Amino acid sequence: MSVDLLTLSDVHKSFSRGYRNRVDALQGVSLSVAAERPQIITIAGESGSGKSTLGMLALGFLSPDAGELRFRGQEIAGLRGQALRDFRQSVQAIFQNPFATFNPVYPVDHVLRLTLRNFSTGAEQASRETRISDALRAMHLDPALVLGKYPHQLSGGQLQRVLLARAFLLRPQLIIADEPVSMIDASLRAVVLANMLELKERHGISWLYITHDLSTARQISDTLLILYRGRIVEAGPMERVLDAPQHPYTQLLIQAIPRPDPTQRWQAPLDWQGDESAETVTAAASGCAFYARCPFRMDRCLEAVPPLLATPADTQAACFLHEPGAARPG
Amino acid sequence: MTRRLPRFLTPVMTLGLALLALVLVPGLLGQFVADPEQMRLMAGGINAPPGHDHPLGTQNEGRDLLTYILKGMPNTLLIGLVGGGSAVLLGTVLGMLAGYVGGLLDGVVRNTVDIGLTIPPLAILIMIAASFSIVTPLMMGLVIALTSWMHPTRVIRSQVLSLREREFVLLLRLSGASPLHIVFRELMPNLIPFLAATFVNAVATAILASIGLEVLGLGSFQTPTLGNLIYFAIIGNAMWLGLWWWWLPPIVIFIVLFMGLFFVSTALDTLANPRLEQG
Amino acid sequence: MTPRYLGMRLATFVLTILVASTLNFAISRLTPQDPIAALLGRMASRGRTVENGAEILALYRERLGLDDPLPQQYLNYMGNLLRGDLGYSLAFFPIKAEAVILRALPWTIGLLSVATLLAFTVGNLLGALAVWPRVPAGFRWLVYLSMPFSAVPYYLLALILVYLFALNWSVFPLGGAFTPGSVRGFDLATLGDLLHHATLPVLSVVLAVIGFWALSMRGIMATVLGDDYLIYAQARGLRSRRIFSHYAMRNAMLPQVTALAIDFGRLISGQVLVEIIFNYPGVGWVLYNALRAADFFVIQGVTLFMVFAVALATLILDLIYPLLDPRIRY
Amino acid sequence: MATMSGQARESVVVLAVEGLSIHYEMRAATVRAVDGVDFELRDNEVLGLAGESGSGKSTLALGILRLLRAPGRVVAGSVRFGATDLLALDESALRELRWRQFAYIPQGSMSALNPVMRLQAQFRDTLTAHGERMPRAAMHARFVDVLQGVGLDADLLPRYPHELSGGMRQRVCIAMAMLLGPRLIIADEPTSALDVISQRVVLETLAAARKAIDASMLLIGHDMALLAQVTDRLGIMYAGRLVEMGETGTLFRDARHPYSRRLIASVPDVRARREFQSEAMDSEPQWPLDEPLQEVAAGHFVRPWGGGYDS
Repeated sequence: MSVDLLTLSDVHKSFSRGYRNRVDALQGVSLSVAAERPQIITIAGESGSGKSTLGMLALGFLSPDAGELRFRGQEIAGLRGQALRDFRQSVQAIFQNPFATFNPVYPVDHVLRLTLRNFSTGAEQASRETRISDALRAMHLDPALVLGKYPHQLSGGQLQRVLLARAFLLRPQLIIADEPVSMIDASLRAVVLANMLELKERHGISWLYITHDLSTARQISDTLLILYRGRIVEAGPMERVLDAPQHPYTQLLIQAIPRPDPTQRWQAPLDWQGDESAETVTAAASGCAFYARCPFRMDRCLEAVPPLLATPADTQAACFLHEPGAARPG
Repeated sequence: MTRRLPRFLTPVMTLGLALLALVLVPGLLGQFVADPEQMRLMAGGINAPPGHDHPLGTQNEGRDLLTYILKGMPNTLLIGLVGGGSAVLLGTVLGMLAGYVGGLLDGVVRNTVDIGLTIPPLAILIMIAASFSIVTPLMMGLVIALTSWMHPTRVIRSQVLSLREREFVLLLRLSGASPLHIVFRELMPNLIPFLAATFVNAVATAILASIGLEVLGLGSFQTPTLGNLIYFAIIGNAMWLGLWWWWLPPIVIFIVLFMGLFFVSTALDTLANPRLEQG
Repeated sequence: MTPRYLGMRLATFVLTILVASTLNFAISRLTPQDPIAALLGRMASRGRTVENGAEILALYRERLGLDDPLPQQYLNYMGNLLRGDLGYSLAFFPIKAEAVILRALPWTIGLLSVATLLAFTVGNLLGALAVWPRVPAGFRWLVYLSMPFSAVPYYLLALILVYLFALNWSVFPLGGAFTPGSVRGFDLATLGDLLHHATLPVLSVVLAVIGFWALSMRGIMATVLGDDYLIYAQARGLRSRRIFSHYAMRNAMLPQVTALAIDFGRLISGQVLVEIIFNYPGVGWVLYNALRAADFFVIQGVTLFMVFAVALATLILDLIYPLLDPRIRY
Repeated sequence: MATMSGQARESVVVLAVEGLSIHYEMRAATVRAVDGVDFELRDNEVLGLAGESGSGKSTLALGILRLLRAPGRVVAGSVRFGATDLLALDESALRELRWRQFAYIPQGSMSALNPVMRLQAQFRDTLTAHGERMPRAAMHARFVDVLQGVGLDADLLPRYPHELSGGMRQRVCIAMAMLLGPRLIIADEPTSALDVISQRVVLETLAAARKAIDASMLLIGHDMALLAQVTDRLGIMYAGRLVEMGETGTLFRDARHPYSRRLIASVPDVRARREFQSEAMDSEPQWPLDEPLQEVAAGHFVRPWGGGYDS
């Protein structure tokens, strides 16, 4: 049995804010990225779902309160020296705001050179310029238009592709992308997404694509995980999850997404159960986090957190409706 | 292909630099043309008004005031540079490390600074100066730095904290950059206008503190400084005797100096934080 | 406000006083010789003899128990402080140092509170109006003119004011807090006399500090002007005056209140020096005389008073702040 | 939300913008944020203005409302609201018209409400500014009424803005806009900061509230899918200019200008996977923008860009 590239098992993480608040960002999340077959895994959730925390944990920038994060079987928190370098070389990232991802005082290629200097052997150093140009060209960027430019001189889409080129320089096996297109204009978004897809298909790089936007997830992902308040509520192959959502939350989410087609307008207002009264929230504290908004809620949902259960659509959903014998929603 | 930098020589900056030059040029060069003989007791008449021999008159011991000022200005400026410079140096190192490294170090630094900031420096300075005798401008500067490093530390720490959260720092860590590289090669260049403004403010604070001590009679009287000059003028009842040439020139110099520092630091602030430019 | 926050805030207050008084103790013990001997020596070197020098030295040694071990000395010192016993004034023996300071206290507090309130109110108003649209340009220049004053230390300003208004034009008295020999009572004549004497000292603080407040308020206001809630209030057709007072000023004042707490140390230090110049019978004047007479316990007492006053002011402002900003909940 | 175009064609023009240009004049350069924009908004119509960041759409909204901040300035053009020229009004006359005649729904509900004032005080300020004198109880009843109209409870009134969620705050802003029953609502990206579910709820609330008072609406946004859901007509902005304008259905079916086509083609659909190009677009194309808009079909205007209309 081969060792997975990256595994998260039952990861918990919470943050304390101020004197009283404790925010549970992640409450028992497990997932794994296989080493052999490249794929794009999308983690989708609204703000506050814990998706960004998941990305920071996977990069080793945060450590979990409980649970384990492993890179090729080794715990990430314990990586030192060469093992840490291997991890950094194999697992890279791009971020949400390309304008804030460059140091404004240096030209954009500064960080590309720095990456090469820190990761390559002496013999490889000589070909540094060629490798940078090649990486930029692989992202369909003209090196002459990019090298020596300062961040403010390029568009968000161009900057994001320079960052893709930087990650690509290391030939990583996995790139973690936290909302990589949400700050890029729609007309340029497609180019970045296409680049991501191309890196998977031509160069065998896997992606952890973290986003709030299921429409872009549709375009590139293989596997889809839906995160709600720190827990995975639905998981499965992307098309099945989007076309036949099994968790009431996923269903609501997909209904709420507008389609870019005036002939496909919303017919009736969203079936929305906004029962967020204090009593309901307190009652649901030990049960399903979606209880307050759920159209199918049962008393059972207050008692325990539903585990991920197999669904007829061959996906998994954390909902008691999928317990054997339960009445399923139409 | 240039960096987007706001223009350095704004009108405010020019005004500030011009005012500073007005003080610094005679302040630094004047000591070489001044005749030490004129500082002696009874070099001229007692309390002589400005005239041909003594352009700024003499004081109650017949010492020439222009010479005293020319000899005193470098000392006052030295106190400011040493005091402000060491405070900012200490603040930069502590603030950057506390801000970037975080953890226990940050906790200790932050709490020390918070408590230190609520203790008025003059109170501590008075105790120090009353217990030890401060004899040289260098010592004066260092003692002042001891009581004024907290503010630079605090502001630099908070700048580093806000920079540290920026995504580019995460990217640098992914690129294998060491913490030292990140702090000094990447964050530092972003902070240069800010550090410059902090330094200018710290120099003003140090000079201000030294005048405070000197006016209280806690200065080092072996060395001439402008603050001492004011103290002697107060002691010598210059005000009530109408000897304006004794106390007015140092005050005018201070006003020009402080305004110069003020305008330069305002201009540097604008440079560090371009949002202030409007309005 | 939670009891926990209140407790922590009070603990900080006590800790500040503790640190400052310990510093005070430590500094006076670090000297190679007695601080008193050093002071006396310095006085002598400047050609001033202090009467009863030997007697003072003996008293000092006895009072501090200089022959006790250091921890014992420290405990004695802190114990005395706790009882409010600062020791004897060496210049006004056998009057206690705290009595000397207490007598001067009302003058300082009166002067300081009037000057601070006046400068804070007028300065913030000026600074805010300086960037408020539709304020005459002439007014704006008035504000710009007040700003350079903020760069000048008050006591230097005080010297110039004395020269101009007291010596040259004799509009105001040269110094003191009241006309010597006048009968003081609760009547208008007394009040007038007090105000007449207080005008120049207050003015020298106010003139300098107004510029400081005006300048920082102008900066805050410039950003507030572009804030969404201001644009939204204007869009709703609210009257300009209402927007200025309840939307712009109300919000822009919040950082200024915090700044007041931080700036209080500077205010009180400047005040001490201003009193010297005006022979105003407050603690600054007491300190000046104590320094000239090597009155060690009074010097120590005044510095402790400065620390206490600033710590108390900070504490009060910190406790008031949550009432001003509903977003702060401790 | 049926298309109103049939009746709208004949009906009254509520807002007419002609040749509006807004520049930001800064020391270093002048930015021509809005450059000669013309359009009309008819009675009871929802007109969308779409554009990406930097297209000048938000500046346009603030310019129409006369809420521009320095260094932004209207340098040319006119904005007529009914028979009134908004740009020529003096401050007090303008203040009278505001909110009573045209309301504004801002982008950042987070920061649009005064953070240190209770909601009821901010509602009250809006009423009293327009001389609405009534007993406290009547005033309260009015607030409860508008809040219920957007599906919110009256117990929000004594709260501060930070105690509400983003979606609730944005609905408070819609309720605020309903307070005086305006003829025109200008909404600038009213849902851009919200989660998908709140986004739909807020947009549906806004559409229903508008319909209830028969107001016209100018809806500004960057999300083509959202605009497709609720607008009757749509204008596409690029670099401070309108490059195309027409009925929403027509535009999505038959956009002519290459920029509009690209904008529409690039919107991902949650129901369908699209093929997209990863090549090219290194240097962004520049289209000529100086020729006037041409009517290529009834009510469908396109700015000539030098290519054929049937590409």
